[in-house]
Amino acid sequence: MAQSKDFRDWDQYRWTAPDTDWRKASIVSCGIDIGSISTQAVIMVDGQLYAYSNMRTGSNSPDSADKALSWALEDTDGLSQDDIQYIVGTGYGRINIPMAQRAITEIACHALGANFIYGPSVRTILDVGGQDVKVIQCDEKGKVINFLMNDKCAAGTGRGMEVMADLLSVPLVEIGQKSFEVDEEPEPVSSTCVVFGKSEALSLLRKGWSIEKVLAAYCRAMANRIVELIERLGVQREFAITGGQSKNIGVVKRIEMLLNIEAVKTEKYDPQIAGGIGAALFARALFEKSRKSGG
Amino acid sequence: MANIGIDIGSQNTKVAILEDRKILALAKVPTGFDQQVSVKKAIKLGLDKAGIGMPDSAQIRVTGIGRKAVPDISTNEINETMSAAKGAFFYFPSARVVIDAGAENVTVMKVNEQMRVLDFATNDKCAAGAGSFVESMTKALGTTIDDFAKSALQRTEKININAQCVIFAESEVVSLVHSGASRADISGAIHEAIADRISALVRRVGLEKDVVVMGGMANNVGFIDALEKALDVNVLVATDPEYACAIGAAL
Amino acid sequence: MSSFKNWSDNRHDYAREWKKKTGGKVLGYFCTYLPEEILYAADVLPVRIFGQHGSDIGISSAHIYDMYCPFSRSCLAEGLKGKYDYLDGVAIAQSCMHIRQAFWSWQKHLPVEYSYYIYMPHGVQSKGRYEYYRGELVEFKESLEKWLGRTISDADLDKGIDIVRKNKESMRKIWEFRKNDRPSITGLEAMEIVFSSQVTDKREHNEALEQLITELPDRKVDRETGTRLMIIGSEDDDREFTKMVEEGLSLPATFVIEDHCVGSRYFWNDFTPGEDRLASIARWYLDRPPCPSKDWPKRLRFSHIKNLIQEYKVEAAILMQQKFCDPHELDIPALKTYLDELDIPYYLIEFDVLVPAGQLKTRVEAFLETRVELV
Amino acid sequence: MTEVKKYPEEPLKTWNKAKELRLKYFTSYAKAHETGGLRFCGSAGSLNSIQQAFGRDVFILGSEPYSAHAAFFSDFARKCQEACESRGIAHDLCGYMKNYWGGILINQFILPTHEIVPWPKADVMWTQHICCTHAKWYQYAGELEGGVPEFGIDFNCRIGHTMTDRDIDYVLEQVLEGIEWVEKVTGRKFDDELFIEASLNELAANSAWGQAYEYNQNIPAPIDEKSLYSFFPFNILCPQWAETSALFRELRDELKDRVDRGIAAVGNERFRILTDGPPQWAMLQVYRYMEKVYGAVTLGSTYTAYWGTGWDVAEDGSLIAAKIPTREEFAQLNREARLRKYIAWKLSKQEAYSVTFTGCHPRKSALMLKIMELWKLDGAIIHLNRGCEGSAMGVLENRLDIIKAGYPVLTYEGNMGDVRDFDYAGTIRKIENFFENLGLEKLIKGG
Repeated sequence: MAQSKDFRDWDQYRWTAPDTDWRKASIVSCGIDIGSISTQAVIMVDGQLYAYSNMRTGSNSPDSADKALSWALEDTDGLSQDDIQYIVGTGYGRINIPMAQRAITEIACHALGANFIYGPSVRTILDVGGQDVKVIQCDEKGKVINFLMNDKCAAGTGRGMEVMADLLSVPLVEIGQKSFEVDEEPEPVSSTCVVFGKSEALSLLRKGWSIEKVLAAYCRAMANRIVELIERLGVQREFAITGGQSKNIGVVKRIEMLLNIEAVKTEKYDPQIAGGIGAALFARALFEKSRKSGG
Repeated sequence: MANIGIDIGSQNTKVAILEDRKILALAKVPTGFDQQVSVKKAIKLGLDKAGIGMPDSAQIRVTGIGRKAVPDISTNEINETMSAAKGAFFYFPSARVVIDAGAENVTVMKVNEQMRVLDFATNDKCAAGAGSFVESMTKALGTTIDDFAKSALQRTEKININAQCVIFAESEVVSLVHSGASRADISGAIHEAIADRISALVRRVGLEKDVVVMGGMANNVGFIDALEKALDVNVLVATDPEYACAIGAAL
Repeated sequence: MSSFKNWSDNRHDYAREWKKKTGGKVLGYFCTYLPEEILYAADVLPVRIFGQHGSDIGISSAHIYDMYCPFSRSCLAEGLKGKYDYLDGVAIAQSCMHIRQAFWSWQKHLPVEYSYYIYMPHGVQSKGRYEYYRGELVEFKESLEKWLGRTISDADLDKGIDIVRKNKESMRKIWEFRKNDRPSITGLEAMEIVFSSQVTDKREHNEALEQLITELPDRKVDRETGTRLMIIGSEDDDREFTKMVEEGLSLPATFVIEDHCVGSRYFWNDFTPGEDRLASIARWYLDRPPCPSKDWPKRLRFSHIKNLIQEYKVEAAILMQQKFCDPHELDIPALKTYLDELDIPYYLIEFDVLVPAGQLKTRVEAFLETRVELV
Repeated sequence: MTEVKKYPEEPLKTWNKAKELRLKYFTSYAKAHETGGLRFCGSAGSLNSIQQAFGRDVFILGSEPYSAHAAFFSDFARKCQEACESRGIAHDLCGYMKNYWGGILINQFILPTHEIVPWPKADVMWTQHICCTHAKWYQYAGELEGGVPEFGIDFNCRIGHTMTDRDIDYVLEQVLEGIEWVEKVTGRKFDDELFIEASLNELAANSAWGQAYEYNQNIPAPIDEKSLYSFFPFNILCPQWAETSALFRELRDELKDRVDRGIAAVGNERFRILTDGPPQWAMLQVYRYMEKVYGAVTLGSTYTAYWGTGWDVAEDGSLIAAKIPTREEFAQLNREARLRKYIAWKLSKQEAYSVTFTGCHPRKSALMLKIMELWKLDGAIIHLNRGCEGSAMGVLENRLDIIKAGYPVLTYEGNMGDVRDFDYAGTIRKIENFFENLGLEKLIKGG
């Protein structure tokens, strides 16, 4: 895959489990999560993670789904789309994935995915996506009990962070680290509006603020916004963060500080594919059910 | 004796060099981090274009949201609404409503025949009615602003864009593409949404003839068409609408 | 059934036709606390002023500040666009401030022959309320008499009461069919019934209701009921949303009841006749299930909601709150606690014509997913 | 730079007394229980003297003035607002009540000294209901405080100059019901003597305020907006206290003396402005900026001139601080008649209060234009107040009417209680554009 040089880009990548032979599996299931910024295709064999891809969403869902799935299949020892028994689509593009047999909302999928990634003790999930912030409460099975979503205004979402990355010429992946390279935490920027936030950042730079300080102020504002939403629903342990922003420690650490609670971490799985994992797990269960009912 | 007018906007810094109400040169540079530098660059560019050197005791008047940032360069400052009114009158002395629509900020003014600004309204807190809205949509659709704007005129079916926020509108546009809506119809809907927001500001100050549009958005034919429909009047567009405020400052 | 939809779709044409046919006067009213009986008694057609979904409200922005609810702004916008040019009069029985402002701006910019403001009490639990509202109705009647140049007799009032009473009674009968395991009418149909009742001649509407009552016992509904939903809300005539939930989601759902003024709240309580007609009318309005703006110091509305939940076997509720609707916003935290105690799951939607439908779709769908086994 | 006539300035002497009274007011409410007293809480202007008649040790808190005072301490206010929002209380609800409910939620009450004490729980909620949510504020507050009994009086009838006997009867009926209710809830008796004393104090205070206010019709004006904002709340905090009428009389006399000697509140005065509802309390420096940089003084307002006070309309249409009944007039009446007279005075003379909340634009515009004429004002600044539906009601129509009458009008957006809705830099930019377009150059370079 060609890598673009834009600062706003997340890394695009794919992965296949070493030492797994999909031919021995009884069920190969797949989840495709089409978000506003990125698309993930996740393939699981008998409920274990087998392969996935993570790439930028194109301007059309069927295409994005197709590309993400093909890429996920690229290095899988001959596994093809025909070998996948069930596909569930999720994310805002879910209704437009031709190869998916069923669409389930990203809220349900993220909860189930987080349950898989972080274990059954997760009760509160924060998912910061490109344009949505979701707070989800779930039970020990990863079933959603309650949730909240931001509305109408995309302040505090991943997209805002992208704009900032472009503006300041700091690669997204470095923003978190850089935002802590300040002597003292500055006041948060007053506008998290994606457009006005940008001009506010500019005027701070013109005032002589360092890039790091501006980033700190922006990350703090974003964290404030998100924490307001979380507190409306209430936090229950354990607390997990999924989605692209889970990798932005500039925001994550500030959220943890404001809430005075640490989010569970894992090295084992990529939290950005939680939605896709959830969808693939649903796909597996749905296939089993259809097999039982002979359908 | 040449007069220099500078308009420091959120995206571009524009300069106009005039002599006896005659335009010698217009130029723009991106407004970078350091406004001092951009203003100096813009002036140099303008003087080069005009083919003159820096006049000895030049009047340098600055306007725009960055006008306070360059006290060392400016000999005088003039507020945004006044420079806009002067710029509008330069082209159209019949102007009674002036719309200055830039990348992020929109100001609508009501002026009288003496060029006095009687009332004005601005877009507070949300940039949904401004140029950067179109820019984002253009990016989302992978096209150019010019083509996108023109395509609005080919609109055949009416669709509504509900989202006010640039970001949400982007995804609404993407889902419209998926549902098979034509680019012309989407473009029409977006320009209509912007025109609705701006015409609401016009209604606040009161609609009167003639309406003059300036600022970067005035170059957008899709927007002008939608605005005319929303206000039900013919609007007048300055020849170099992006520079109208800088010209106003120079005058 | 289709007449309700047609009336709802073509309300302005209907009112114009009605005028042409009868030569009568049409009065537009804001808020359902207005005593329609007195207007029917005076042979004036009352039509409720609504906004228009998906229609730009920018034209109202010079008059109503945008922290007021989109409904009130949309009502005024439609007026300013000339959609209600057939009105001979306007009137309001006051409830919330937002709609009051729409009324005052209307009066200022869209002059009509007759305009009237009724000081409908907010203290509907206070001792002096009946006497005070009766007094307001006496003055309202007198002012109508002056406008129309005729007297309104007790016999006229009886006629007016009869028309409105029958209308509300019939709707209550129809609502019974929503209690069925497979409700005989959908939430969308129910909304169209009430909406059209507020914009048509109730005599004609009554005939259609009667016809429907005879048909309902045998009506086959070819759809899965799914989750039995209730709408608890501010003013809500959003048919598009109702349709999206009932027809456009991957999980089935049906609205079986609602508590708002384009629904059961409009017709819920019965009329108690008395010698003093206006006193009886006053009582009718004061005693109806309250709008939150009038529901204090006791919360009478919540127990009413509880009864509806039980009678209609509601499984989940959608709290539809017009953006910026303060009276509802003041009920919501307490209402949530109340619903928690009843073990009724709910989802709050801050409703604004400007929120993209796609976003609402994901939310409602995710909410329904919490209620069912997905696998 | 333009030359401006400079008037002599002097600090206001009465100011220190006002500060003391304010401290006493908030502290006595917070400490009411220490001496066995009772706390009554409700909206400002809920007919204080009636409440006071249940005992000298009854202390009355108006949640709006308390919350306006809390809004000054913007960090504290912010904590309150955030506590509300995490509790599911909508951001756009009353900017004041978020500071009040928030105080309950975080169990903190702030005194004028910046000292924070535990939240003083109310014993009784007694309130008027003038917009469509006032009584509902306390319904919820009472629930948050663990079940405080509430009584609400509906003012949504005709009040102000169009008030009729039927409307007065409606309020009286509710008041009588309320007195019975308080007697039942508190076990205390309504004391007629105490009522006479309190109500005469209250009306005297309200009237003296009006007399003081009239002195601002002079050029130069003797008192500035910021001071008006500090004094006028006593009309609704504790007007029934003898100290309040004494304070206002003293202020009135001081203003008279200043006028006689030509002392100005703002020496640079050259442009006189009308304001409307409550300001952005945490950002009063905006007024200072206008005074300093443009010599623009805000002097007359439907808010500070009117809320909680009463005016009579003279034959020539001018406004005169309302006459008050004498002790004899009050004493000879029976309880009902006396209450009736008090209610009529308090409500029928409050034209601005009435037209603000019922939203009758034509009457409100007429009143604003009258104030502009009498107070010799040159323009108007209207706060589009996201924190108060009532004071935002009809303001855009008022704006159009004032413009039509030939005055310039500036609007700015804010929230009286919640500073997050206010853009300081943007507002200053607007102010500069506004004054410069009127041909007023800056008195100070840069600004």
